[in-house]
Amino acid sequence: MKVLYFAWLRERVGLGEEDLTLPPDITDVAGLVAWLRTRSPGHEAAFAHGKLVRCAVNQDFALPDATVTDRDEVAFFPPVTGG
Amino acid sequence: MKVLYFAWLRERVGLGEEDLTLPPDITDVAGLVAWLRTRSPGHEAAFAHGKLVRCAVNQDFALPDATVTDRDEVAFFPPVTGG
Amino acid sequence: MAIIRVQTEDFDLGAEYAALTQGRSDIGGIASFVGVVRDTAGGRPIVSMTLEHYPGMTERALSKIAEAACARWDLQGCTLLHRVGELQPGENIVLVLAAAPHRQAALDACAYLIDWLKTRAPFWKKERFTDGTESWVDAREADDLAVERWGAA
Amino acid sequence: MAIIRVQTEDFDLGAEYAALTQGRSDIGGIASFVGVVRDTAGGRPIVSMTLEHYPGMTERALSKIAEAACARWDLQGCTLLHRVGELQPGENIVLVLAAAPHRQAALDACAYLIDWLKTRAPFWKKERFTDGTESWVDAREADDLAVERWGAA
Repeated sequence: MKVLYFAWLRERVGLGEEDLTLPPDITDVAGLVAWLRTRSPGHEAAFAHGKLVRCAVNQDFALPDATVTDRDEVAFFPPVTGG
Repeated sequence: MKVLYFAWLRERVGLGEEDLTLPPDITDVAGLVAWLRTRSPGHEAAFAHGKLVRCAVNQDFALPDATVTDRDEVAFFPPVTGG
Repeated sequence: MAIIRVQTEDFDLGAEYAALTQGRSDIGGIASFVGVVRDTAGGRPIVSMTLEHYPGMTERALSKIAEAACARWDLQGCTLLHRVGELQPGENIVLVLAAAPHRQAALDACAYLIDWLKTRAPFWKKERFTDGTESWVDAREADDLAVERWGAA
Repeated sequence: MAIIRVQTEDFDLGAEYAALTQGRSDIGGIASFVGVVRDTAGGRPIVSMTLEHYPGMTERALSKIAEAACARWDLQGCTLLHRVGELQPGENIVLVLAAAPHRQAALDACAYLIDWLKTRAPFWKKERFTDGTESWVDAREADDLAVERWGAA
């Protein structure tokens, strides 16, 4: 699975992108977030304000109950501010 | 007095501009129009559809009762159509 | 603050944009509109459109409407150019540019100015059709309505 | 029909206008908007603004909104360009062009597209101030309201 971070999520995680193997028991965005938070203090800080985190699965906006698989591209970012 | 004609009024009168001496008994736009109509069949044709004729005195829109003097620039034209 | 010109020559959007904005870093947005001669009028193919104006009065009227727009919206500058004479399909007729700190002011002022120019400005238009006939364009109701949306006439 | 680009390089309004309109005589009007980096943000002087986007998703989102505008208004073409990276005050950020047979469609589509781009497009902005601090820009209420005027979100 490819996970992308943008804006201040990228800065807090310390990475723009990571390739991960999704644990088989994780099937939705909410589960993915819970797992990512355990990976480092930076991840934890990035996801601490869940209300301000948006998600896209394969470049479509996705809610916490959206399904994810190991072949997906999942991105996390703040609410868009426009150009 | 300088009298100007635009668009189809100019075409009907056959002139874009004429320098005239205003008869002393004419004091407003309505009087000026009545007098101009007697000057030629072209003038008469131009002013025949009074509802479609607009007037400006010294480059400001003017109504039939607006005062005119021999020193004014008076223009007649159809309703403006914009650019 | 406003640049106003009535001219027979063509104009260049990029050059006018540059003239309005050059050397400034306080502008947030620039809205523009370019009106072009279409190849048909009322469904009939045209050869050309001839625009006539009242030299002096037309420029004064354009200056007044530009002032009104600057007073109504927070503009940093605007440009109103209008061509006269005989124009072929595809040729530019009119240009409006409005610069403001915020986009809504620029967009609203630009729309207001072009609505006014296309309906209330002292111009008269004659269309020449491919069948050899020609006719003066009448004032249009739909356009008058567009101006009425803005409140003042 | 729509030209969509997200790029670090600058763009040229005149050149994009020419590309959209060249060789056509059926267009009646072209509305445009250029958004520029202002030298202040919330009253504080800035050094630069850095725009980040989601490559792929951002372009897709821009294409979809351009399609929506073409479906809603009778457009003959539109152009959406957006810059990313670090931009100084006075530099161009975004360009919208909309061409239509009638001016109201061009003006409305242009306003719709820029409202969407400035509020809903997948970009994130960071402002760097002259005092050395920097901060990510929050989503703005006033801009969301502007988009809501158009009905669909």
